[in-house]
Amino acid sequence: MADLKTPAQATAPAQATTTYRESVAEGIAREMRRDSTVVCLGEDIGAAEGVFKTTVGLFKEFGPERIWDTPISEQAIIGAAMGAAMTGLRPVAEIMFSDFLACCWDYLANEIPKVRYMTGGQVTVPLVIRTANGGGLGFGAQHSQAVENWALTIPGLKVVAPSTPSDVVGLMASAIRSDDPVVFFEHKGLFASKGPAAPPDHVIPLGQAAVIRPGTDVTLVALASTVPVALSAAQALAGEGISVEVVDLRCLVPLDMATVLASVARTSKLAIVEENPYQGGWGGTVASIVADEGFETLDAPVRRLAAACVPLPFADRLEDEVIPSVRTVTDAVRKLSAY
Amino acid sequence: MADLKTPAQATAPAQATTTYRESVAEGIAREMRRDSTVVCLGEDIGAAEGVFKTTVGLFKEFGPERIWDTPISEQAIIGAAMGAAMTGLRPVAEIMFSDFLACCWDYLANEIPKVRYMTGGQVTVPLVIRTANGGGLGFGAQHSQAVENWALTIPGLKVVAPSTPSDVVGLMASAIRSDDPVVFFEHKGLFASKGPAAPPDHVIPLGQAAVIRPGTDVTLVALASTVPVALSAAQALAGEGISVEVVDLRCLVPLDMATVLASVARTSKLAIVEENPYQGGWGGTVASIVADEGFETLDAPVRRLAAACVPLPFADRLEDEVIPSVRTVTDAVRKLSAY
Amino acid sequence: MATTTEVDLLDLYEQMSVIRGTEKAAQDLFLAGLVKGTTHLAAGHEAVAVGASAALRPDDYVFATYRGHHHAMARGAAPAACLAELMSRATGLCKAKGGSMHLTSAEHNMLGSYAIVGSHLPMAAGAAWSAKLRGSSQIAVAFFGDGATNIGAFHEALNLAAVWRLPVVFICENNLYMEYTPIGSVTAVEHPAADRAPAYQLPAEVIDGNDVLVVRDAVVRAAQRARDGEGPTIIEAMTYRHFGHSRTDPAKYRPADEVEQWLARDPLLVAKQRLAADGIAADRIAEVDARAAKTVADAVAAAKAAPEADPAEAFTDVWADGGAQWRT
Amino acid sequence: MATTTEVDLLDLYEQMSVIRGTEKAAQDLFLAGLVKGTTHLAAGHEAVAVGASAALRPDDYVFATYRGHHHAMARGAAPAACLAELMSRATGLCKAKGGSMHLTSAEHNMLGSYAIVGSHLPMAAGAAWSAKLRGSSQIAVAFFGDGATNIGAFHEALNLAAVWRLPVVFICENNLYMEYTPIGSVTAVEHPAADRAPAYQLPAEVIDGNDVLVVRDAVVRAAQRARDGEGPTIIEAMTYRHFGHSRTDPAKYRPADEVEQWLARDPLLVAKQRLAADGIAADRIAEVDARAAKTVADAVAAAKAAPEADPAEAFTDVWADGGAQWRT
Ligand SMILES: Cc1ncc(C[n+]2csc(CCOP(=O)(O)OP(=O)(O)O)c2C)c(N)n1
Ligand SMILES: Cc1ncc(C[n+]2csc(CCOP(=O)(O)OP(=O)(O)O)c2C)c(N)n1
Ligand SMILES: [Mg+2]
Ligand SMILES: [Mg+2]
Repeated sequence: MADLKTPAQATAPAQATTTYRESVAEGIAREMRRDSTVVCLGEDIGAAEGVFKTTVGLFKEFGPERIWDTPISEQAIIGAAMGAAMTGLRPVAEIMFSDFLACCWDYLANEIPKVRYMTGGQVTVPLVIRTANGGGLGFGAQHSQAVENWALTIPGLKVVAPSTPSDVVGLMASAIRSDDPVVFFEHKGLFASKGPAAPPDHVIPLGQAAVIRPGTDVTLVALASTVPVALSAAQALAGEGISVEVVDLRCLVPLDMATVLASVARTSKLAIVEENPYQGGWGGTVASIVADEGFETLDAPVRRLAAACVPLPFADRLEDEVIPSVRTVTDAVRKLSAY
Repeated sequence: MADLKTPAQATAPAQATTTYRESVAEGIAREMRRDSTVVCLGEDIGAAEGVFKTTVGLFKEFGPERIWDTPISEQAIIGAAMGAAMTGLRPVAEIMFSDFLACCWDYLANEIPKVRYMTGGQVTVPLVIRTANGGGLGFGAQHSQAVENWALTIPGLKVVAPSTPSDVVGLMASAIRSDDPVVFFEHKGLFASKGPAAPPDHVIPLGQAAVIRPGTDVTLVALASTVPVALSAAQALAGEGISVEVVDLRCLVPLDMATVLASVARTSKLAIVEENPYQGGWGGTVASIVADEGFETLDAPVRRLAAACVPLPFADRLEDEVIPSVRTVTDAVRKLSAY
Repeated sequence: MATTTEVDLLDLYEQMSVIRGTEKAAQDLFLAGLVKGTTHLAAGHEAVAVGASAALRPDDYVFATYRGHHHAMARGAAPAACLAELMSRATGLCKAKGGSMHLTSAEHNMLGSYAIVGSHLPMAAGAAWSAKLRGSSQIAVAFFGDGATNIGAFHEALNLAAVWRLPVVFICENNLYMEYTPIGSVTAVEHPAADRAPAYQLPAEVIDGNDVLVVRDAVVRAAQRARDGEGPTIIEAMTYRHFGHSRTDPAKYRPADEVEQWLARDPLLVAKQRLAADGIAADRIAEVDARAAKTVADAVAAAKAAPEADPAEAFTDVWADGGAQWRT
Repeated sequence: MATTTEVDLLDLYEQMSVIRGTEKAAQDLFLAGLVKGTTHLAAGHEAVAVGASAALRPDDYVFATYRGHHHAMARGAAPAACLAELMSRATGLCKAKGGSMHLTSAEHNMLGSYAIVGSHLPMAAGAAWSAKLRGSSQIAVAFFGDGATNIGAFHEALNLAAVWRLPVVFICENNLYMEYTPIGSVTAVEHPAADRAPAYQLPAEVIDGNDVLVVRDAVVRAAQRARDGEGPTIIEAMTYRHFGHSRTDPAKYRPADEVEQWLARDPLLVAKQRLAADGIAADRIAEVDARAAKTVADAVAAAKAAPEADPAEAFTDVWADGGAQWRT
């Protein structure tokens, strides 16, 4: 991955392997150690160590003064985090499933992202809202949505969605250190995935996409869960002689269009892989910028591989139909390459 | 307007003029007269006749059994409307400002649009959520947003945003008669605008865009408040010899891409005028479909004229900078035409 | 309706026994990999569902939570259709599109199981409003957990229902825990539902939720109030879940003696004791147990034999026309 | 701090008088077309803001609503900066980006006016939590209307604050109306804030919100409880607005005798009566009135003279770096 290709790391000994899930807790713990104003709150995050085990070890290490179990009160969780962020703390608030952001959407849409602006810069809101996002696990319509596109509709929120364990740590560092509010989407389908552990002091700036596989024929833009899908498709297509460049956006805001536009300038063809439904999906924003600013570099239609415009069904056979798969992406890119 | 160009109406006597505001109450009243299961609920909609005077006359005509004042409880309003819709009523619920949809977003995002699907079609939710949408009135960051793009992110909601008095009536009829949930965006900036009154029994099917001004050089797609902006720009450009076709989408779901694609096939150039911020705006979805399915018909970059990615500022001079204006649209279309 | 008869209780016992057996079967099927996603089993809560249903009319409305298998079955959904839903079969109660958390049986006016905590309380108020406006004398019931009492929708629903005097009964299944956290540690009052009733000038009762007749009688009273136009009632039924919160949660956060005490008050045992006290012979109870076991075994067999859900179903039922088309 | 002295009350009276004058000026400027958008004037509510502020430390946090001019000024914001904000001037308290509904003066720890009803109650709880964690002995105060007591965020904030024993005071300005609808018609209890306190095991007081000393004393007690680690208090201050809800609302929905009664209890009159009873000479009061009038006149002149907001400001202050860039 681009961010790991620094000389220091290239010569480092083989890195330990870890999970995406463990990296969440690791990323938070690193920041809690360096900054005593970082505190966590959420449902079942303390002694229970998180419903997804993404806060394992935190309660033990930092105790009840810094890790707070809350009632089932999403508005109070996020509203309190906001008030605390305005008054000297750096809260990291967990919303258990990203679908539940809808229960406190006022804070994400109307309060947190606007208060700095509407006070003429008088206050800052340095907080992180972490949440388990996405489908593929058979949790049904109300526990499976990929909703980073909801956050994209709101100016004033930074939006992060890592795809690998070390990106989780590196982006968590930037998110917690950011003086701006960040919504941090942890993908449920990636929790068990493994990868190199983050090196010490690993920090990835917000808003830097990674070209994780170079290629010449088609640019494939992906995010979070669709990154491994895109990589598998690229791998499969390589066998057919089609060279696919895969860009992991990592963040929706700041949105690294420079990297995307540069890639499309090289490949002249673009496909975007999104987990959210096509209607209102984040790929629309990316596609429209390329169809405008990159128009002259395009040699083929811009393709969006997004979820079908239906709620997520429970049965896994049905869910598989709805969410873009390696097969649908491979087919679409193959056609695009032949265009 | 396309929907008014039926022979019967063409020969009708000159229509009375009315306001967009009055048309809201008129549209609701017509449906309440024909169907006794239509009931209204919301804050200050009864004796007070609505904060925007969009329910004038309803309480007097239909009484407290059908027009219900509620506490300031957006979740209860929309949740109760949902329960009532599932059990034999056709509720029309008002959320005073569309920004407050964030306070009951769970119902719009997770409950109402999904319950039919996740019960395998066992229940229907025939309700309308009406709300005053949009900016330009100096109401500041929390009372000015155009949030139809929020609704667009949710499969299972129909999304309506009329631009003229008679469209308000015709689309309200379809919305209330629809067995699907409809979010009906009434634009605050249009309330005082005038136009021909709707003829009796006026019904406009959901999902039919209107080509409200034919043209040959550039297609301009607009919605609600941006329709008059687009028309003014088209008018101005006509003086410069540039022929602009203006499409009023009227609905985001169902989205009438057939009309848009057919128009772009004729003009080969597309600009989209949105009031919502560029990031995550509905124009991204429209643009991406055209950049895909209409790619071969395009002779120029697709341009989106959307609001700046900032919260809405209070001062009108500042607000004017943020929201697309006739000037910015005219400039962009002029350049596009010269491309 | 409220008088206890031998037949009544045996029948209620059998219903509870079928639910218990189905929940155990669901757990086994989950562990065997035949149920995907997650389940929230209601074993231990049977008396609440069965007791309440016994007090309702068939046309009354019920809204439940993700822990709602017992409510679906108590209202009349077939165990086979419930298990088929969990197992992603075409014959599932919701065509395998809902899953364990969303069991719904509209034909029994069981209008859904909702997985966003508290979201269905306003819906129940709305159904009650609809009944009131239509003059149908139906009532609506919302079942919810102790944890749901701290979410905003609870407050909004109760106030609206109180102000509009709606025919609705709010039944809290207080099983002492949310997921893994005791409700007492995050709630300002001892009885999270009942102690909030005065904030809406509503009557409330805290009852033994493991005694099916106690539940039935409380709901009979509340339903009568509702039908008489006297508005909502809050019932807080104390109960306990026998399994963990969901999936394979071993529920280690619960003290052993607490678990033991509550298992000794298993609603099936409580009912059996009542039956024995009423002089019902052990072999008649055994007969019922056997019949319940057979019902469950048949349901498991039927669900296993049912075809997988058809992938094409992913693209139906978004809209009332049956389809999923969002654009032209 | 809590003892009433002559100087105290004269000073509080002057503050109220300045606020009253500024609100009247705001109304005139609105009618003259110099204030755009909307305003929600607090004339009539002055005693709540001034009395509470008198009981607070400068480093305590205050969160208010769209009807928040009085709170901003009571905490120390200059009337000229408030009026300039309403008039879209560059010298506005929020650089003309907030407007009437969002007056904020962070330097006075007045951390904002929020226009989504109830949204700021959890924020105040959060600020109190922060103070508690930092051991600063600061407290937080949320002011809100009677109408805000029926929204979910109210319930969630109170429960969280109670459970975490946060140093926060919740002050309801009960002016009997929401926008145009009487609170009594949509609320299940008589005192929408105070009657909900038992639901969170919180102490509550209903007080005369038009007597600045009564308010001050109540907030002194509540602040002390908060600083002593005894947790939140609810204060319901009965008051009345002199203007309509917003803009040009003539408030015709209010009975004439009700208006008359309340105008007779105008907080400025109440304070004047107290001053007279304390033996303060009429000319000393007149002196204060004159000074207040001059303060207001100067503020109006300053705001009018200030330059319009710079359009370039539309593109600053989104992010902490001062800018608005969301993409590369
Ligand atoms: C709004 C919301 N927040 C959090 C959750 C996650 N969650 C699911 S069940 C549960 C615990 C609910 O506890 P309770 O209401 O007592 O019901 P029980 O599970 O004990 O039956 C939580 C926190 C959710 N589904 N919805
Ligand atoms: C969530 C939400 N719903 C509705 C509104 C519209 N609204 C603004 S003020 C108001 C009345 C509030 O009444 P109250 O809380 O008593 O305060 P007051 O205006 O009387 O000071 C309403 C309904 C809003 N701003 N926010
Ligand atoms: Mg529980
Ligand atoms: Mg009020």
